[in-house]
Amino acid sequence: MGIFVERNKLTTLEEAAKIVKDGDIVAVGGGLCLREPIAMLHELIRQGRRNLHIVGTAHGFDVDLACGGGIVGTVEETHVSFEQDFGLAPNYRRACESGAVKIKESCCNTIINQLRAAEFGMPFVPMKSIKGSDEIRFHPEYKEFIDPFTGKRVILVPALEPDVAIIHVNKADVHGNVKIEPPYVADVLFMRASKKVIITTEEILPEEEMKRIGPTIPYYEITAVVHVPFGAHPTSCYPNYAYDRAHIAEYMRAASAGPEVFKNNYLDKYIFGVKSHADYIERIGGEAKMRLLASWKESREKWMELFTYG
Amino acid sequence: MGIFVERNKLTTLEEAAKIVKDGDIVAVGGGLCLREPIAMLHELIRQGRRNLHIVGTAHGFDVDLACGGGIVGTVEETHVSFEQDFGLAPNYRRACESGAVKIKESCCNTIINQLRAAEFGMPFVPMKSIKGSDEIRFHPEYKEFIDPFTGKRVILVPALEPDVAIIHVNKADVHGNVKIEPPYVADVLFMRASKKVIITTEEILPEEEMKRIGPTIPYYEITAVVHVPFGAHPTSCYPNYAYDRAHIAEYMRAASAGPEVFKNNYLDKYIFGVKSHADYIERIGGEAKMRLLASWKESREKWMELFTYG
Amino acid sequence: MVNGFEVGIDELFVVNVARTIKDRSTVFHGVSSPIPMVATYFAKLTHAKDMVYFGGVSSAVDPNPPFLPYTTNDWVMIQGRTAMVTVDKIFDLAQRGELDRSFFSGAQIDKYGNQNVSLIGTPEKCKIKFPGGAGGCNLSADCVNYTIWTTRHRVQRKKDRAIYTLVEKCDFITNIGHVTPYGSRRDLDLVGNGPDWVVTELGVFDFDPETKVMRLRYLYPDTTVETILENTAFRPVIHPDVRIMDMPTKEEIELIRQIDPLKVRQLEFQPEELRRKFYI
Amino acid sequence: MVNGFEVGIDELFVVNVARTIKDRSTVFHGVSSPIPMVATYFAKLTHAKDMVYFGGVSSAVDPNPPFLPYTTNDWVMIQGRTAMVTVDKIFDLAQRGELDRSFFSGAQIDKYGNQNVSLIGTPEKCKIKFPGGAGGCNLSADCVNYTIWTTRHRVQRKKDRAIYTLVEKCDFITNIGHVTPYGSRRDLDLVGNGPDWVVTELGVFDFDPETKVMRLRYLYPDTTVETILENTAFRPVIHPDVRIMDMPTKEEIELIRQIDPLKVRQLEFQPEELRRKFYI
Repeated sequence: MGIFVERNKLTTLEEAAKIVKDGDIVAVGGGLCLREPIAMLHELIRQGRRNLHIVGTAHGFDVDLACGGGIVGTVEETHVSFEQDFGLAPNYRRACESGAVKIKESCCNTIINQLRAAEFGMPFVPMKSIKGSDEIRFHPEYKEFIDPFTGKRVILVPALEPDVAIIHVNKADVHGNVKIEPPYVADVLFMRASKKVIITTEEILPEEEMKRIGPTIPYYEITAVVHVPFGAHPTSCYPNYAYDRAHIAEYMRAASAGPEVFKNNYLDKYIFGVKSHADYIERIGGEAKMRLLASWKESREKWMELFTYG
Repeated sequence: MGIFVERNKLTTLEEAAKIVKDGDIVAVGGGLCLREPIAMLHELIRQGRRNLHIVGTAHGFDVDLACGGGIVGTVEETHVSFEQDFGLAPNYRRACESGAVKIKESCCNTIINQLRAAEFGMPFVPMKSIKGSDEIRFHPEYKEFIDPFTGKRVILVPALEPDVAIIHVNKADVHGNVKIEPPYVADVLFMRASKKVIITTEEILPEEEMKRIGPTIPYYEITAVVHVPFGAHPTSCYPNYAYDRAHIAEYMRAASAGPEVFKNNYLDKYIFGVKSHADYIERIGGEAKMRLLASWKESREKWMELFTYG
Repeated sequence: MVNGFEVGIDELFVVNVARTIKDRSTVFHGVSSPIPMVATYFAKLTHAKDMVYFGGVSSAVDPNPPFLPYTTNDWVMIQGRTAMVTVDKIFDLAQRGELDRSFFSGAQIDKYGNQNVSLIGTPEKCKIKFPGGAGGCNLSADCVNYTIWTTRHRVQRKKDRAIYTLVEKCDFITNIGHVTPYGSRRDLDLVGNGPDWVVTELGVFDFDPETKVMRLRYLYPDTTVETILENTAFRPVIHPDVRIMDMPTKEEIELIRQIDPLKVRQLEFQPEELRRKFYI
Repeated sequence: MVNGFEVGIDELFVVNVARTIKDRSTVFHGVSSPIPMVATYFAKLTHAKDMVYFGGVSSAVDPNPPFLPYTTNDWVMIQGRTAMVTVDKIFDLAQRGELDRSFFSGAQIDKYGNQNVSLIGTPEKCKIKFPGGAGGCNLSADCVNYTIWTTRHRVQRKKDRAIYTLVEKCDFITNIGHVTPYGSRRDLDLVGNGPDWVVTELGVFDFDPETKVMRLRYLYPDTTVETILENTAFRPVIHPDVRIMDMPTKEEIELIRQIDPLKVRQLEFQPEELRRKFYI
């Protein structure tokens, strides 16, 4: 919710991050190991944002990093892990188990339909599921209701309108027209349901070129545009790069060793100690690394190798 | 609602039309002068289908023809006219004013959200509008409700699940994967919300080619596929053809002159008296006409001419 | 003979409707809306360049149509666009309170701005069927504001009766104005603020802030308060400072002629109205 | 030494899960589901060629991934697809009653098939946090049926306690089985029919039609009813005709190895379980 008509929305990570306020409900784009807005999370961690209420579906690196970086107050995701690859999310678990973050866990279709309600201007929508699950214990706001059309029990879930969505995309123009490659995960929903939308983009296109290819989301939904090549690293942003499994392995070693090690070996090294996103890219391996991560398209074998290195 | 996995769904107009039963709720695709499934309506008229409950948003030629052809029992559209071009819809008005069809008029966002409810498996959704309008007099099924989250008045509208959607599309493969050019109007919603979906298509693509361009709707939503080039005539199916204004003018002359003239001068000539859709195309001007209607892309002047002839 | 550049009633009317559009706003026109179609595109090209322009139900964002067509759902209306959305997204904007303006009309328009586009009679026994409101019932409730227009303000005097478009009370309310028999907009918890301008071929109205009754603000060079009163079945509020509307510039009129070579802007007028000419 | 073609527990397990999939059905596997990921693609290539195959949250329809990856939301999983949908469309199918099967697991699984993927403790005071159910709470309610799988059936005996996965009662119910403290599926007006198969590394279960308690149907060549009872915290129903499961063919196992060169199918197993081999 919010209409943005400025002709040039191009700004810096630093300025764009200021749109996110302490305590905001923040929709974090991408999911699991795909197209998460990591550069923007770095900036929010650097700026010391606090008590963010993070919403999303099935996520991993982003939420774990945000928890480890100390910017999270509430987690309203449906799943946080590194899947079959590295398993449980160390910072996230610690934050939940220490009480540092409030757990408001949800389920994918519930979140999706709460976002849809916000997108559609509906105050709530009915769901046939949820009943019988203890997930209602995370959500005292849900209302039980008898559907007047069928007499059956449904759960009314309220519209979920994030204050800000932060989304990494493939292409954008300075007006804010956005092109995303599938899978969209919940990103299109996030952009339409949120009051403000900050995008980081791999590439800035001329407006005429964007018109030609047809934007996934039109400019008026977008608040700010930041040009951040490799802005999703170490998650993937295909076709540009696969996920950086070696980097995530390094992350996992630091995160699993406890908060102090994580601070010293990861946050200081890759977030607090870097001068810019370009500097970050240098630290994680620079051009050689980015070439390696782009090698997935060369052959099945090269692609498989990216799943085994690290 | 309905999952269709048959590998080859290709059939004839005659067979496909049998999927539509007397009394069915039928979603008719396209809208106003664009991509309406006219060839399928011809077949339903020829087969003498009765008492159909037609749903849609803003329509014109299709609904007027269906009313004139005697197949309609209830109209749940939001608008039926020939717009600024030819104005009021003669057969539709006669049918409403004589009581031959039941008027269940609705509004675009209401219909859209009722279809969404069906698509999403929700029994109903809340709307903030409708209140204050006499459109509730067409819809005793709506329920007033106080939103428990905000305390405000909303209207609960039930899911609308058509028995069959009939949609004309640009491209399909025999498996049922469908490609539509924008604007989609409500067609994608119709295909997802309806129990069965019959499509007529300008073109049949090899499955590999369809994969390459990416279907708008995947095969499992589609019940039957009929190859009918010019199947939307006299409405437009861009990029193949613009609307046939001269033909619509002829139609309007017949329809405005009363039911007998309409039967003799239009239905007999173009529907009951034709042997096949190819025969119909011959009668309306054959290849020369279709070339003319494709001439819109040659220049602005050619395109404008198509809006003035007839 | 009058000297000067000739302006048709249709062109002046388009300008009046365009003036209700603000820059940096979101604007949509519906079906069967030739004048709003021309006015919206005209505004986008002139004083409202940063408008988010939804060019009808074909639902292109900021199209640049090569000409304006006779039907709103034609590929003409998606040419030169910035983006496509599906039409439901426009209705979503409205229910979210983010669609700033649309345009509605009616065979009957009452003093509170309610409009009848549905029928005379009842749903069960319909005497006269109008085309239906398309998106009007929802959008008239949801849009931040909307413009009412009609080119049929002038009463039609038949042998035995007078047929008014501007009536005391609509036989059937399709699109809602400020006050309905079901209550006011506030009573009904509606999203939008209702119609703020009414443009007719005889004058331009807003609504009295107190009574919510239509209030005369501007006249054409060839109309008077008496013209309005004669042709209106209810007693409109007369603004203390009623004046003749400002004339557009020559350049504006030339632009209208350029974007609308098929003259869709004239389709809604009775032939005798089109004889009305103004000079700048 | 045993003669014959060697089959790993991981491969046999994949086949057991694949056998719960019917041809011409709609099937989706969620996140963190390596075995269902392999099993579903395997079924699509063998006995369920007309399955509508949603390959994980990347939500491609009928993909042909060049290999199976370590994360379900990777471009690998959208290669060779027939179509893309957005993931919400899969959940819609489910709530409409049209998603025939999915696959769920849990750190705790109780006798009625309820699963805990959320936490030990309470939402306010969480002792152990699990990853969360992703789509499981909704889909376990909505899917026509679903398969429960776990590779951790075997009890872990620690110094002071025994940790069971198959428990009498879950500490927290994330995904619902047949009967919950809130009522049965019928009481709750749920869309789906609940879990119909439970595949573990020790056996294969369905549910007793009367009591809705897990019922042992098949054993591995190296497990017995006693193995099951020792490793299960509740008393499962024992089907009168419990038998050793049928072995897959050599061709089937070779196909699994071909589609899963990264051996994601092994990731869920404890190293000692992977030593279990079978011969055909």
